Amino acid sequence: MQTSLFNGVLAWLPNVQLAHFLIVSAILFALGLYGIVTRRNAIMVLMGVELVLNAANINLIAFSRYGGLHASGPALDGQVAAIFVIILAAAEAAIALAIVLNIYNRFQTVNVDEVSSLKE
Amino acid sequence: MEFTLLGIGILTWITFLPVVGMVAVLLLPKNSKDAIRWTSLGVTILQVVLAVVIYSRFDRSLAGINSVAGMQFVEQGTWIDIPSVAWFGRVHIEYFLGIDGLSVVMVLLTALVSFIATISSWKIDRSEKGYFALLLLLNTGMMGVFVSLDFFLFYVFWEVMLLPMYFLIGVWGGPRREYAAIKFFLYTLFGSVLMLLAMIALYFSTNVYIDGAGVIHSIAEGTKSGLAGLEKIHTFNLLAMMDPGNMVPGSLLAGWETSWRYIAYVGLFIGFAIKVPLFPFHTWLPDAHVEAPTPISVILAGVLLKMGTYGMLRISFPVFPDAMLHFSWELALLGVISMVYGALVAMAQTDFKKLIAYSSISHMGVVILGMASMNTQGMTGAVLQMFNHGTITAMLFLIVGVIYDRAHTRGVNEFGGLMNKMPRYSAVMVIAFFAALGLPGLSGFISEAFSLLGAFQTFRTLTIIAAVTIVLTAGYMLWVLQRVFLGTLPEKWAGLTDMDGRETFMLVTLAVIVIFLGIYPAPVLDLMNASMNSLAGIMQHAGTTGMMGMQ
Amino acid sequence: MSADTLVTLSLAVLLLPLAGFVLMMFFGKKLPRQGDWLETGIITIALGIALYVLFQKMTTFAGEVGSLRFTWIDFHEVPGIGPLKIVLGFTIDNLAAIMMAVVMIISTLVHYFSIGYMHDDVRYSRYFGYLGIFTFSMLVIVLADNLFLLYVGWELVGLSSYLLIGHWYEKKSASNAAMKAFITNRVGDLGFFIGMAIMFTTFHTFGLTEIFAGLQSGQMPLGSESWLTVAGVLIFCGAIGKSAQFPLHVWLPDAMEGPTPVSALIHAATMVAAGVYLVARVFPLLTADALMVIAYIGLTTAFISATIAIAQNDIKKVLAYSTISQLGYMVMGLGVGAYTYGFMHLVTHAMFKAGLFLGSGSVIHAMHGAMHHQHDHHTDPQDIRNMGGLRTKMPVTFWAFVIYTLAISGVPLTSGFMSKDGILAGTMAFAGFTGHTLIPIVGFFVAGLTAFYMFRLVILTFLGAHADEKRFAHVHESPKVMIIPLMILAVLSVFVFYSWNPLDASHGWISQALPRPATVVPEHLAATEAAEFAEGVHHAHMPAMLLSLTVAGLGIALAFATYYWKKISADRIATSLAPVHRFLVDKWRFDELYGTVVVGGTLALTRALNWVDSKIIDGAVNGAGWATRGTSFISSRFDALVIDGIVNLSAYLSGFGGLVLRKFQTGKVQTYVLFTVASVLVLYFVFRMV
Amino acid sequence: METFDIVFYIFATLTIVSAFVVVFTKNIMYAAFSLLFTFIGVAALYVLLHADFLAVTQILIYVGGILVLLLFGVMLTNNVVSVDIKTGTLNTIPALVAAAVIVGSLAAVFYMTWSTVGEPATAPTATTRAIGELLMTGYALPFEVASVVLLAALIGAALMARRTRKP
Amino acid sequence: MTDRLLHDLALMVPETVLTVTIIVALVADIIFRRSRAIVPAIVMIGLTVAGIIVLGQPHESFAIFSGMLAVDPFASFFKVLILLSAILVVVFSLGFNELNANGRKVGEYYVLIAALTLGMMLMAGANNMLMMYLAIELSSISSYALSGYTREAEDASEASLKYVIYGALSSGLMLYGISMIYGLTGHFTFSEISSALPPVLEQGSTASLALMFAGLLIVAGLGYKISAVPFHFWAPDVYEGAPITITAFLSVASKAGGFALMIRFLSVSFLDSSVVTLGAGSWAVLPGFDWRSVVVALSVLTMTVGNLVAIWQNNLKRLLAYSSIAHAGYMMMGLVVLTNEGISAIMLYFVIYLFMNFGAFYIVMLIANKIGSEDIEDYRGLGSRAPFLMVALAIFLVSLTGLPPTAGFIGKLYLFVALLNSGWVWLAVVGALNSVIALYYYIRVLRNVFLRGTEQAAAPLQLGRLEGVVVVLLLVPTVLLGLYFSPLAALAQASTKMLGMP
Repeated sequence: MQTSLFNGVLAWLPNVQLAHFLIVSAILFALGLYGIVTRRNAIMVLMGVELVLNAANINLIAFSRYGGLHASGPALDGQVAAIFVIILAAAEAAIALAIVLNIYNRFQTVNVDEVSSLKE
Repeated sequence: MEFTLLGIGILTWITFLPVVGMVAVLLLPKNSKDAIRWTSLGVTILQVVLAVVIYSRFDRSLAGINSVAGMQFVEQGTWIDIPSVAWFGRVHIEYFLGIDGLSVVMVLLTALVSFIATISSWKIDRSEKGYFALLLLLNTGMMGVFVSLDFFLFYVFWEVMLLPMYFLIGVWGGPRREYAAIKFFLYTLFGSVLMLLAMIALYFSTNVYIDGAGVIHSIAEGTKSGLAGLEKIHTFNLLAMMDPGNMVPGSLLAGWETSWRYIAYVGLFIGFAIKVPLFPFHTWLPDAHVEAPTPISVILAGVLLKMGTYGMLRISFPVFPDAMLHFSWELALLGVISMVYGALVAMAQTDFKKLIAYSSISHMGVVILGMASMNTQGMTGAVLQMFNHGTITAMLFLIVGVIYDRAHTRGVNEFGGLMNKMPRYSAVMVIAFFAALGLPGLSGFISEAFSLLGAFQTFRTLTIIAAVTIVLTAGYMLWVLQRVFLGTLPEKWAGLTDMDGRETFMLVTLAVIVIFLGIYPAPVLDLMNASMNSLAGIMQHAGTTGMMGMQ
Repeated sequence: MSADTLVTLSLAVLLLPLAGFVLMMFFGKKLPRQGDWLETGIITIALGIALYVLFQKMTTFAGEVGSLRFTWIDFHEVPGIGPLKIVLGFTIDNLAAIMMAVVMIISTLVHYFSIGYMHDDVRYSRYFGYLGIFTFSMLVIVLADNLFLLYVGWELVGLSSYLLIGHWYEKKSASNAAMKAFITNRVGDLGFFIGMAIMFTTFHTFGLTEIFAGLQSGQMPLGSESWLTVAGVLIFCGAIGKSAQFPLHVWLPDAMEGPTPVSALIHAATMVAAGVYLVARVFPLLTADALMVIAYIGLTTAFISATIAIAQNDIKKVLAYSTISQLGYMVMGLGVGAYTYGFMHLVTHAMFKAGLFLGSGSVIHAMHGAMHHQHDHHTDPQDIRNMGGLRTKMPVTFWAFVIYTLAISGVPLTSGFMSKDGILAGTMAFAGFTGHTLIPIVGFFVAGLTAFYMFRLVILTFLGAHADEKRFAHVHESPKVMIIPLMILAVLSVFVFYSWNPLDASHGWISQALPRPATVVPEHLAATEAAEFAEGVHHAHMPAMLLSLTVAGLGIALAFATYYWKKISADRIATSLAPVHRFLVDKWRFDELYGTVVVGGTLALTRALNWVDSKIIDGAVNGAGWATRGTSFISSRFDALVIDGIVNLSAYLSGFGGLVLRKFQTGKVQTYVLFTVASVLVLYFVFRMV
Repeated sequence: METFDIVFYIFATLTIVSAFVVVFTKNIMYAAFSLLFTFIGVAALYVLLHADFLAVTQILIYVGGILVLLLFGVMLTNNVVSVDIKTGTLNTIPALVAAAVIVGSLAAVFYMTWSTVGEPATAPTATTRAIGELLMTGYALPFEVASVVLLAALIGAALMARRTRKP
Repeated sequence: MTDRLLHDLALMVPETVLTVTIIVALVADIIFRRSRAIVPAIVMIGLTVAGIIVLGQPHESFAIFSGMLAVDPFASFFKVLILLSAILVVVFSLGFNELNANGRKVGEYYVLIAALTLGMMLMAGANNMLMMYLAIELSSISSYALSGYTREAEDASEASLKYVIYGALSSGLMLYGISMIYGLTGHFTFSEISSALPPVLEQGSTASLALMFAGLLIVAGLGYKISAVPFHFWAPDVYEGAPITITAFLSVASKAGGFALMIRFLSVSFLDSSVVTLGAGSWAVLPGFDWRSVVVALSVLTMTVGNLVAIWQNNLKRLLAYSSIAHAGYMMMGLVVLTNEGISAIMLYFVIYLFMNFGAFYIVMLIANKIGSEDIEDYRGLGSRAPFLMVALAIFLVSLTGLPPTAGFIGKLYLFVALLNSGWVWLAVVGALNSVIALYYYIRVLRNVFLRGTEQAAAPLQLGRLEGVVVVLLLVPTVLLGLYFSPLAALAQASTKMLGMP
């Protein structure tokens, strides 16, 4: 019974293809953006940024694997690019956290929306 | 006609002398006020001397307008020359000065009015250094506009005036000077950006050949000579733009009576009309005049307004004869509206200066109507009116200035009976007022009469409506005269003194010119006659034969 | 010596007064006696030359026309026209010679009279200077051989008239009157100018000879015959203004604010007659229709002003209306085609009307002196009700005045009889030819009215008893310098100077010298041909004379019956016809009508436009307060900025736009992110659809 | 339906659910830990895509580096003694709409565009060596630039995080 | 292989010099802890040397490091601009009180400036999407730190926070776009994208949707760099909060790099090489992603919003921030026409913009040094207190407005020329009207300076000799290029040669 249900669900789910990875990536991307826009805590905003970067990486690697629409077939460029993205994500996270710490020292808060004295 | 000093052409001298003066003024210490004043005055006197030289050496038989051979005191050289690359044609901008009958009148006027305005600035008592430096820069801008024959150069001079004017009104003006200054600036800039676009469009629609020595040849000429060593370029040369043979086939403004040509014409027109100012673009003028210090009002009314009408005659007419003919009725209509409207609104004013300002709108309407007639009489009248309005309105503003200096008010209703108290002043004033209302024997009459006579030939109904201003002008002018000078002197003005020597000198100089030209206008008319005939010929030719005939 | 020499001499006459003007303006005050001798002397010399010219013209050069022309402006080869020159010139023909003499005679006499009349005026020298410029301007009109110079002179006399009416400009009424005169005249000039423009547009010349020649060759103004009539009427508009014809007659009575000698010179004898002179000058180009208009305008003027004159009490006002009426006569005379008599009336009228004014000046001078003696500054020295019985005190003035009055009333043996009779005969002939019988009927009626009100004036002023005995004691005859001109003018009002036959002027030298000029308009447009018309006049002569004598006699008799013998009570008539009387006293309410409709209308329009200009046109561009205040969320800062003076409509919109756009800059970075993401999506969907 | 698919769905679900927790939880510590699972889920997806080296790198750098960094940040900026580690939200509604639109349109685009791409013909090989070679040849320049970026980040981070006396 | 590498390296010398400079400066900063002058000196030397080398590079196009980087006249032009700005910023910084106050250590500051410069130079040359991303990140990360450098100031801290969040988001968006384009074409290099796209687009219409989405995401990332509306939100706040030297640097050099990159990316990647009928210097865009319309929209939005909001500013720094946004809008117009003419107009504009904008910022900095305020209201009466500086400010602002005879006019003229020559009349009109609006807020500053005096007569402000020299150095080109611009225009025209372009 249990197994048949499981099998039924699996049967209903289509075979995994490139588009599946891409859709996961799209969801992560949207969630990341959502996080950036909605979270007041600066660190959580940064988490949102990481989600966006991960989404992009999934794309890069998926395309690297499936070869995309172009005729040339799989290539490793996407993976190499993903490595750089990870590196830069780290760099960015580092400086961003430093800045957040500085903000915390200045304002005693890490709520982004409270740091809004520069405006019209 | 050539005339050079130290190897530099006289037009360059007369244009850039003020810049030299400005540098000198800037180098003088702030406290040596008299030195600053005398330097400025010296420069303008030199300009007058140069203007006299130009006048005496000017060949009255040459027409100019659209032929470089007819231009006089020509200085033509390369200013900017950027070699072409594969995809971008050579950019060649000329330093091209020259005058014909149309511009020589304006050059004389500018020299004269600048001279008078400098004398009139003697009493400026705040930041003299800045004031005179700006005044001289303004002077260069005005002179430059009238001697440039390259659109680019023209535009540069045109814009150069804006900033000095802004500061001259804004710093040394009346209580609402900031408002007036920014209004002036924004209006004029709005007009000039449209002009800029029209200018660029014209640039791309005009082709000429340039030879190895950097000399421009028209397409027809170049083709005839066999094209050896010639390169085809676009040009800002105004005279080249006037030749339909130089049109680039298929370019934006190519062809005849096309919508793009009309649009470009209208853009150009708005740029000029704001300066004139023509109804409904006139509202900056009353504010600017009221707030400006007297010498600046004199320059504003005396020279700056003429730049609009000059621009139309110099550029709009010969470059866009088709559009000009197409819109001539509308142009005349706006001129008539300005005339009547300006006169009516002037009548309602109680501020002496504002009244004169509106009268300027009315009088400049005459110029527009006259030039819209497209015939020699009308255009001659219009150009003469430009000159005469320059002198007469300068007088009127000086008159206002004299009384304002003494009484610190300009309300016409606050005065009365000044005729007894200030006889010399009153005498000059009567001359100025009657000249303004077009009394025969004074210069204003002749120009108005010929403008209207010319206009009548083309637009009967409009001219008849316009002629009503003859009555209206008399009405408001005499009314002011009555309120200010006739009647009895109010007690509070018992202490007023008559004009001093400086004021008398300025006003009498102008009055003499006004009377002389009123009786015998030929000295000025002869200067421009050939050019006006030529311009009228171009317009009529365009009207009768269309584009084919132009080529 | 040739006819052209006469022109040269005339130019001397022309320029002498101008020289006088310049000298008086610059040096007058510094000269002994403030220079009156200088100006008067100059004028006297000019008079001498003018009379010499007239004599020579009438005798030696009877048939010749002298002219002097010069190119004033040369337009060279004008596109569409060909060579174009503005040639101006002066000419001396019979018309001009006679007119010049008249102007100079009156002018000289007025100069002398003024020495007495104005002797303690504050601006004595300036006054003489103004007389000089007036004389000059008037002579420009007289001598001009072209429309342009005519127009120039036309405006210049307007100027001098303005200056002289406003001579006592401390008085508000004087400066008002001066303004009114100038502006009203300009209305007429407007028509003149347009008429001139029509001619110039067609013939490219202002010269009358050339225009006549052009018309004769069949070229029509602006290519149509109706424009010819229109042009004629428009040029006549100038005359309407200057000669105070209906409907522009309103300025002349007010012009009496000027010194009385000025009234005599300008507003009675010469300047106002310039209109008549103009019509005479352009007579050949007037079509029958134009002449008809002219005749009716003259008629209307004559009638209206005669009726008004009856009800006036100010001595000068009566004379002023009488002047208008007589000018109407002249215009009517020209209109019906009685060219010769119309112009002759101008001459004769100039003499006796100048005399009347100078006489009244003498009276006013006396009254003023007497009142001054009594320290009476309230009584009006010009009101005839305050006069009476002056005959005994001022005999010379009285007798001169009587002669003038007889002349204006058209009593035989006077100059006025001859000319007026000629005009009336002309109207009858005209009626005979065209059937417009109203013209002679009203003409005769007005003749009667003229006799009536003029004698009313004489009776009330000089006969009967004086209103105030005490004052009467102080009334004196005027000094010699004043009464001699009166005498001269009285003499000149006698028939002998114009024709040896007191009953028929048709063989007098003026009539001979001024035959009606041949018309240049096409035959089917022209009025009755000159010879035919002369025939008609000849036939109408006798009945006209008898009729005019009858009505003049009736008028005089009625005046005596009413005011001398008091058989008829003027007051009773006035009361019983109160509305009519009131209407006449109020001068047919023209001033009120114009004041409300024309002046009031214009002023209302100016105020309205001023409002429009500052509020709407400027406001539209300028963003006036209403636009701002209406928009609720715009802060007070915006208003402050408006006052700071920034915002024109574009700037208003810009400012508004800026304000809205600023709202996006919240300072919250996550909001920025949201906007950015949203923008990308919007762009995506927009471009997806495109 | 193969094992591959099952594994994919499991890890895809893990990734997405944990990501949801990251952005929706109020507690910052929960968020941080959920992020860990997201990273692991993503790494698993990399494995499914035969990007073994990447998967390892992901775990190493993200989990070992970035996440730790974030946790440090959390520690340093939150007063751990008090329980003030919850965080508020803002712009939720518009953000939700925007996110939904993004997911919708992106998924549609992805599905329509790439659904035709089938399983790659070439057999998967080990990638580490190949990547290494690429980094030393074709991608040498980015590699070097990345080092400069890291250097700059280092300087910047040190600078910004340095404790200064308060003004 | 080695030859190839050496050849590539030889073309990379300027960037290498800068990298070395960074390291040397860092070491020197550690060694000479006391000296405040040694690091700026080293950086200055490094920048100058790099600049000289760039100037000496061959006037040809090369693709180096497997097409990662382009070395061509186009890139060199922007590199020179960037290096010149960097040198000016170093000079400015030396005299900037706020930066040098409280004995603050400034070594890292200059090192970061060098790193930022390097990032921007790479942006100018990037020929590959990965390089594009890296270069942008390098410059971003450096500028995050720099904008918060005076971090005891709340403004600066806030600026850096906003900058980092917005910047991270933008680079995230861009990266996502890059990944999608990679998915479509399988390439990162611009020219290969261009050649791979046509067959891809033929496969189905949805590919163009993906391309459009990706393109917009990348444009968002690039738009953030050049602060084009609606990707500009960070700019006003960061510009206001950051140290003024950095604001000036960002508003000029960062934009220059961004523009270079944007022009190269858009024109090379989406070049339709099948269209050969166009005249010389023109090119066509591939169907699928109509980036030209996007740029038109952004351009109009950018200049209009920048100008309209600038009207309301009271802080001069912030006003100049908006003004620089508006200027980005003007410059984008040059990209619309798809001709080399438009590109050269942008380049010309940038040179002029460099002088006038730096001039304005420098004077604002000097005044802030003296009176401690950037508020326009506090500029009242400065016309009499510091006449020379204020006249110079007037000239810079007039030039920014674009009035002759200043250089700003020539810049605008060239843009309008390019537009009208291609028939974009309406866009030219919009641009022209915008410059009228711009006049208003520039003149508002001058109004306070010259037209409104302070009540009490304040003492004149003293100007150092060096400061005067710097002002004059900026002033001279601003005026001179307005009167004689042949060499500059010729240079700009000659420098439009871009790798991968016809």
